[in-house]
Amino acid sequence: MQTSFQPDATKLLDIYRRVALLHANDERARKVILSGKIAMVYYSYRGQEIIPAAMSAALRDDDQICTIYRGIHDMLAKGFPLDTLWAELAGKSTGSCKGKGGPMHLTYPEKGIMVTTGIVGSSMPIANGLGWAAQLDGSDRVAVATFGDGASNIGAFHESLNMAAVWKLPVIFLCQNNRFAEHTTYEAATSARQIADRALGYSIPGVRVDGNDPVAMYAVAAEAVARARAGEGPTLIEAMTFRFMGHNFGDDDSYIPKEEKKAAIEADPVPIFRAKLIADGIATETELAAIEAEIESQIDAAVQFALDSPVPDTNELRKDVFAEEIAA
Amino acid sequence: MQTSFQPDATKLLDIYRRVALLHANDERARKVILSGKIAMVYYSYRGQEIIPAAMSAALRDDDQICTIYRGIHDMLAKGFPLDTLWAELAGKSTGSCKGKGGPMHLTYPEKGIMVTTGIVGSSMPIANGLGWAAQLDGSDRVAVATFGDGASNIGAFHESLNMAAVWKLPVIFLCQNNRFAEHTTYEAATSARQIADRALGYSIPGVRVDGNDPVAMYAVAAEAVARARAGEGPTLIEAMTFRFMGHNFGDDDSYIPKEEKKAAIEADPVPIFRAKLIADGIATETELAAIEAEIESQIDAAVQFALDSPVPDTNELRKDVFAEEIAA
Amino acid sequence: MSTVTETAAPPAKAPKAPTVTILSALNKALTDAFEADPKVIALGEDLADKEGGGIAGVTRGLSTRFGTQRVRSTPIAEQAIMGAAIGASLAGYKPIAEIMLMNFTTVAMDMIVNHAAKLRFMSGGQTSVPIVIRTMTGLGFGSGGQHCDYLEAWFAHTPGIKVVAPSTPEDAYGLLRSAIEDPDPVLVIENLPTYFASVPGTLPDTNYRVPLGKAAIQREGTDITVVSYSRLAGEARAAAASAAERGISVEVIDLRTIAPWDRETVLTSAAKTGRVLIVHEAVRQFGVGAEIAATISEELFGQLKKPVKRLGGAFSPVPYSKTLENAYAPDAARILDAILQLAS
Amino acid sequence: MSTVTETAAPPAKAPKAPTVTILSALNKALTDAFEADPKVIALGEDLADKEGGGIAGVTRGLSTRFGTQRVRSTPIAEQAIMGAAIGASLAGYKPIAEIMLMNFTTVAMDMIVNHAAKLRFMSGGQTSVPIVIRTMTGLGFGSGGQHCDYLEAWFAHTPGIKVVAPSTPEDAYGLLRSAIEDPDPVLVIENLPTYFASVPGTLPDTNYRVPLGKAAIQREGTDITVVSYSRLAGEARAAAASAAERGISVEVIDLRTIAPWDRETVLTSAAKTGRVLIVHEAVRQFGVGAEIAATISEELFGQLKKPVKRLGGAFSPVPYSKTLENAYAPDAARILDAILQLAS
Ligand SMILES: Cc1ncc(C[n+]2csc(CCOP(=O)(O)OP(=O)(O)O)c2C)c(N)n1
Ligand SMILES: Cc1ncc(C[n+]2csc(CCOP(=O)(O)OP(=O)(O)O)c2C)c(N)n1
Ligand SMILES: [Mg+2]
Ligand SMILES: [Mg+2]
Repeated sequence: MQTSFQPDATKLLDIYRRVALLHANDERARKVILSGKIAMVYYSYRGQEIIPAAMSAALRDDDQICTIYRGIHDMLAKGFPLDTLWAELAGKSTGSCKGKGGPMHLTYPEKGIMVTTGIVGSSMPIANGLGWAAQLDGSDRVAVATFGDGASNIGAFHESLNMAAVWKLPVIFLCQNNRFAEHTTYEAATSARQIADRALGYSIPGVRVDGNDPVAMYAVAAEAVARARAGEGPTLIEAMTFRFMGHNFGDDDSYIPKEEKKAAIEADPVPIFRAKLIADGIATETELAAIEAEIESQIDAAVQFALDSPVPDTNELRKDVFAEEIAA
Repeated sequence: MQTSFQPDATKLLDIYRRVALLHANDERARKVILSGKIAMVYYSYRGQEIIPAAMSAALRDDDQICTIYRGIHDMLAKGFPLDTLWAELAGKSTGSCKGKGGPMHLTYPEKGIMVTTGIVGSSMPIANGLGWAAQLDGSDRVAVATFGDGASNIGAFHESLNMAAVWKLPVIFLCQNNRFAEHTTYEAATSARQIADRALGYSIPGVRVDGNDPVAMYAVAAEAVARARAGEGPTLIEAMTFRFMGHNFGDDDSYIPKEEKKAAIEADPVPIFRAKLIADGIATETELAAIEAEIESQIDAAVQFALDSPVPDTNELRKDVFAEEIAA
Repeated sequence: MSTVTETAAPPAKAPKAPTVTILSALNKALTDAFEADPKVIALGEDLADKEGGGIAGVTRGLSTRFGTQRVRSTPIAEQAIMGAAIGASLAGYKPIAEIMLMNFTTVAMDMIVNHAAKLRFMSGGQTSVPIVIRTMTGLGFGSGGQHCDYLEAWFAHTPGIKVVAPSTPEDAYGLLRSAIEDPDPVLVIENLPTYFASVPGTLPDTNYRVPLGKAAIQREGTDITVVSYSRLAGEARAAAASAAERGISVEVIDLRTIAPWDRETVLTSAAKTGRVLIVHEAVRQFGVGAEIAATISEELFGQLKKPVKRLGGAFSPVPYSKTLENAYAPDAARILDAILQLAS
Repeated sequence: MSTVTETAAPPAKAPKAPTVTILSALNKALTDAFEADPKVIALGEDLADKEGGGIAGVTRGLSTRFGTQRVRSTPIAEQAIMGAAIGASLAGYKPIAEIMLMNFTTVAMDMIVNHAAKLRFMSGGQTSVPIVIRTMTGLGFGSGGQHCDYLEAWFAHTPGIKVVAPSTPEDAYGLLRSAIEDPDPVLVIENLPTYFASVPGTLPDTNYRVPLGKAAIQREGTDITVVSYSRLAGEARAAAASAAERGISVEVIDLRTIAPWDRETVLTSAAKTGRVLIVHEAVRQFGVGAEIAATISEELFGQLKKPVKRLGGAFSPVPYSKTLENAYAPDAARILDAILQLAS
């Protein structure tokens, strides 16, 4: 790993800002659901914050991503505005998708958040098209497809990596390996010793990295982005992590071995990262507390905005099916 | 490669009998089409005879195969009877599929020829089910899925190899790499340096072998079968070969570099194998000529049987859609 | 979960007024089928008990009782799931493949349509594919555009595969048992929102069957025929009850089997009432209702009092916002309105 | 191949009585679209000239003229093909994806149905997918059960995607140009057996368009309306000619766009003749004809002289044997029989 991809203090603080936002927003989302104020299907990413925070810190606004149902962390890290995010979660007309998409289909093209899919594996084929468009535009922008360990076993993964490799597309395939697919363990479903091994079958770089380590994760992400921008083609990144809250909200995670979960939560990357920033003198407790307080008040405002916003009119069912509205 | 998998003289003669049958039947098929006596879509396998001949020599009658549109060589090698084969090609009621299936869907369960598919990649997922059934039966029979180099880029390939590896299924994935997929070269579509490399992504053995070398091909096939019978799971075999006649009958193969084709045809594995048998004293010219003459007369009879057979009655459209005939 | 203990306990011993759910009926149907025939096997994502016995618990208990060789959790790979089911059926087994949600059949259509539905015909009857595909769908939980489509018309249009969709626990049991015993592929469409509704009664015993291809007249009537299936059959029953209060006698037919559908029962009722309403959650345009309406209009030409009416889902993807989701599919109120119009 | 030289040579200079084919019309439509808009791109298996310019030559010449970045041959990976088209369209391009044969859409249904057709709606209109999916089908070459299905009803039932199926060179040109310019996904169904038939005429010029959603009255008549599309529209025209000799005046409507279909033109004609026959190669049950028949029967209740009749493909996979293949789909003779019955 070239040292040039090591994050400096400013970069680390940038990453932490994103991590703090992701962390706070997940905590809030689960509180809001419990409060009954907003009902939604929710796939907590608690524990996986470092991965998209570091990845996004290596991206530009014009870089694009395709993410999945468990993707709010990817999107917030990429710059999805809180108010329209929360309004969409609440199914309000002020939501980014006018309340039509919801948590599994959040979209915000201005920040390159092009597709959120609820279909396992389907973020990848579409990211290739974004990469092809970048080639055609002669732009050095890149596309990132995020997906899980379970998704690495579906056909779309294979077709996408092969096409991206043959066409040398500027696409980064970011696998967030949290060791479970719904209730199925990695070992029960995935034959590869590590998902990164599959890169050999496409003659592209495959890297397994500790996705909870901001420095390592940033270095790997930045290098993959550099390769893509340079026209050297795709990279498969396998970022190791863990989801603390089970598959989705309400999931009794009895299927997760107690010790495994306990160990993972004790290694919660967020407080560790925070402590390290202070220990390394990159930020003071006061500075970080200020950042976090700021974030909390932004989330307060966003939630309130969502709750105060109007629901969509039912004639929205006839709009956006096609460009032309369907006659009543 | 253990020497125990080396074919002895008897085995080599067995393989040659199959090769001679495959070779003669392909030559005949193209003659018959040109004669106008039988019209059919035909995908010549000329040049690929050694692969299924050696593979089948390592199989038992109760072992099963799923093959593809370019699969008549696989089927003849596995024991598909000539008369019902030719009758099916001619679309006659005496065909194995009563004329309903045709060249792309030939089926003959008695010899384990379970599925012939016209869909690229689709032989593989079904072969897994045959392997699962063998496990459930407590039988040591195996299943073989044949497919081409182009098929190694479609989703079904990936899903099948992963499931077979995780379930340790007795399935052999036999890729006949003839370096072209329709008019597309291996390099233009396939990112792997060699398809065998993809085995690593499933933690299974992947072997590239000269599919035109009967000794090497048999050894690899026999070892894969032994592993499968022993419950050690699947193997990916990449057998290198070439198709002399283009993708399908009538294909002007201008897209194939002249030298490449010339070199391949000069290395025609059939005459080379034949000459070697004689040179090594395994058979005499007279013996082989006798085998070939015998085959020719069998094919004569089969073609005649097909031509003399009746066409199916149109009420066949209502039969075999379901077990119960559909009312007129 | 309660459904499982219910299934375990013999109805007789069940605590006071026993109730059943579609989920418990499906679970018992599977358990009884595994008991009855060692060739019955099952596979799907998170199907075995170690993985929770299915996301809704339909298969809960099966792997513990019958082993993980017969009841297998799979990778997320629907083509491989369907292929394994097809292959095992070719070798003499009766696999039950679960495609968790109906929208996920879209990644397995080749296996289902080009292979499962065609192999018997293309092999001239030498092979057959006696599989069951269990899949689930249904809006109402805010899961949005990719988790609650109603694609039954695609499969009904496909020769070689049958399609059933139960709306009661008895039918869920009886249809699933018949589907498993059927010699050909059967798609069983389960409706998520109706899984858990407890209705009084006990679970059918192991001999109970509902024949494929036979509709159920769930309520007799003389003025109007309402044809439906799955969740909306329940809404139709509710609408029929309100209509009765208004003095309108509605006959409610639950198709139960969508393909092949029960022409005789539907045409007899339509001939009797002369007024027909067809209702489903699937998009109305080019939906199942079109075939039924076209057939009735052709067969009963000149005998109908009113044109055949169809209600279906909106012509749009399923929306997320509760307001829009509620407006998407017909409900008892909209069915009643249509009944009143037809009656006028 | 002749179609290509035709395309290259300006009609004016064409050798004596010029003829055109659907294939040459499609090729010119693509060429003109690439000329007109640098955002138009194409991808598919064997699409570029190095790989033969498409198995039938529809895209021949494009990659040579516009480069292999805009005209890309792909691996055999229909999900990846559709995904690349969708992604590029989200980034402002107008991709034309070729799915070689309609049966192969079965491996890409998730991309087409869950994504291409839904992204505009699910994103609340923030994104759109202005792609064209060109696909080909058609029996007649003994390719058997997996190479000539007619799946248009599946897509017509799917909100968010349009479906067209030309039966003449002019329409092939005009519909394809309109499809490429349309802001939403359009499935263009090409019919293999009709590709090569030469008809007198010259290829349309670059401004020629056929609007989506508008049917063509290809022959005016007063006694019977025949509604069809694709290859069977030609068979319907032939049947109408023979009917005319028997003194029966048949109006032949080619839908051209299957979804959204032209209700107005069809209903106006049906109201005029009072006798309607709908014909397609797709399986009759739950086919496109069902929606049209149901709509006509509802809208023109009491005004029809005869029940709406439907002819479709047999309820079976497409068979191999020529005898069976010939019996599978309606032809001019069977259409004529149906016309005579309706006229009686
Ligand atoms: C094609 C398809 N099959 C099944 C599902 C149901 N499903 C949703 S999430 C999920 C597990 C995915 O696991 P993984 O890829 O590891 O991602 P994670 O949820 O762990 O982030 C499954 C099976 C789906 N959405 N799409
Ligand atoms: C899913 C699918 N896509 C496309 C096709 C069309 N097609 C038939 S054969 C073929 C080439 C296959 O090449 P390969 O896998 O190398 O096998 P080979 O023909 O060389 O034996 C293609 C693209 C198909 N049959 N199925
Ligand atoms: Mg996971
Ligand atoms: Mg090949």
